[in-house]
Amino acid sequence: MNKAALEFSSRPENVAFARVAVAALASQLDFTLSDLEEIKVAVSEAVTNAIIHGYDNNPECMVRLEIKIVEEFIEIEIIDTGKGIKDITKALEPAYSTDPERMGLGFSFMQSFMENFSVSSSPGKGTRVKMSRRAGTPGRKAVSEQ
Amino acid sequence: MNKAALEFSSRPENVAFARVAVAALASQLDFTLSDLEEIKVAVSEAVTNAIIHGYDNNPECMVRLEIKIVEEFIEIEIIDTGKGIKDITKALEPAYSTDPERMGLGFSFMQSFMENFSVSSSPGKGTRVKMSRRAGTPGRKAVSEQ
Amino acid sequence: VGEIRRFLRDDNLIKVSRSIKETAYKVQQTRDVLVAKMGREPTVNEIAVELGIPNEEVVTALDASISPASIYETLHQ
Ligand SMILES: Nc1ncnc2c1ncn2[C@@H]1O[C@H](COP(=O)(O)OP(=O)(O)O)[C@@H](O)[C@H]1O
Ligand SMILES: Nc1ncnc2c1ncn2[C@@H]1O[C@H](COP(=O)(O)OP(=O)(O)O)[C@@H](O)[C@H]1O
Ligand SMILES: [Mg+2]
Ligand SMILES: [Mg+2]
Repeated sequence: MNKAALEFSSRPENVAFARVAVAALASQLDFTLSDLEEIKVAVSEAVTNAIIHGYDNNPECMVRLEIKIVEEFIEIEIIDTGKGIKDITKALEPAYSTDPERMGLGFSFMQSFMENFSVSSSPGKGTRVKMSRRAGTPGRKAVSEQ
Repeated sequence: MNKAALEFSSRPENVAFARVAVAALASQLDFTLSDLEEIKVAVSEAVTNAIIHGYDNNPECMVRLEIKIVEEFIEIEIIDTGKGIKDITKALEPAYSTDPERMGLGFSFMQSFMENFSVSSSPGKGTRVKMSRRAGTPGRKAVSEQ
Repeated sequence: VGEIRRFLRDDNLIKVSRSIKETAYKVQQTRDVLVAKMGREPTVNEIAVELGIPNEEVVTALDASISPASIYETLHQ
């Protein structure tokens, strides 16, 4: 097993850092470019949420990412110790946002781009988003097995 | 100030991960591509040392990187809790290596590519390499100011 | 120390990526060629092998987080 943890200031410019770092690790597995792109979108959404919702853009706070590579799987956890989510079911609804200026699609992207997905959160304590994805999508495999 | 910490398994494939992660952060400053390339070489050398010398290639151990961006400076620390260096002065000599198969130039690369450089180590406890570099070399600056 | 630097440059041990954009373009091009050849999406590693560059370069080439200075350098070299 290969594992890595990243901790960084909750600044918007670090979303790009998190994307690249995760992609660099994910590229140890057999992902395609579009797989990587999707994983990067999922990570961007989760990290952006931690920064803007969890920490209200306070750059003094720290976002944590834990990444594990086990066999064909990459597992990613995005952790903040920010304000937390009161109603997770509601937060997960497509187009739901507590900010009227936002689209409310972040969690939908994460769920559609990653295979396994879960959120745990407690108000005042923080939020932990866990997602994983297997390298070698069924589609690709079927073709290569012909 | 922007800061980040990375911790990852001491596996050779993670040297590339460390390079990419540091470059992604460093690119927040005004470095040129060749500056970035040099910073990546310095990081590779230090991380490789931690893995092969500090931990004798044991993949269960963890290498730690701490990165700070303060104004124009990037400061990078590479930390292991491995076997440590007995004679630092000797280790820093160009072409000195405890492994006859190696070139012994790692520390020389780090010193030539980074502006500030220091090593602290205690046998049995581990090694910490600290280096920093300022973005915007005098040469480039002069040109862009014309 | 200055000599090590020169040695590295002269011996091309440090291959300064001429242009990240150029690599990004080649990566996309190679992807298309491999899709046509293999009938499926190539993996990052397959593209890297085809181009003779490390995986990490494929990954960095695809990301737009390049500093203003490096873009300047890319455009003016
Ligand atoms: N890390 C987090 N901390 C606190 N609240 C969060 C966090 N992530 C998501 N949320 C809440 O869940 C809602 C839905 O998130 P999302 O689907 O990404 O949409 P959006 O970010 O566009 O609002 C957010 O509006 C916010 O209220
Ligand atoms: N992190 C480390 N832990 C233990 N020993 C180290 C570490 N880094 C360097 N050394 C010692 O310093 C010597 C010189 O390092 P370096 O200049 O990188 O040359 P090389 O890696 O080619 O031996 C190494 O041979 C090793 O004995
Ligand atoms: Mg969101
Ligand atoms: Mg070395």
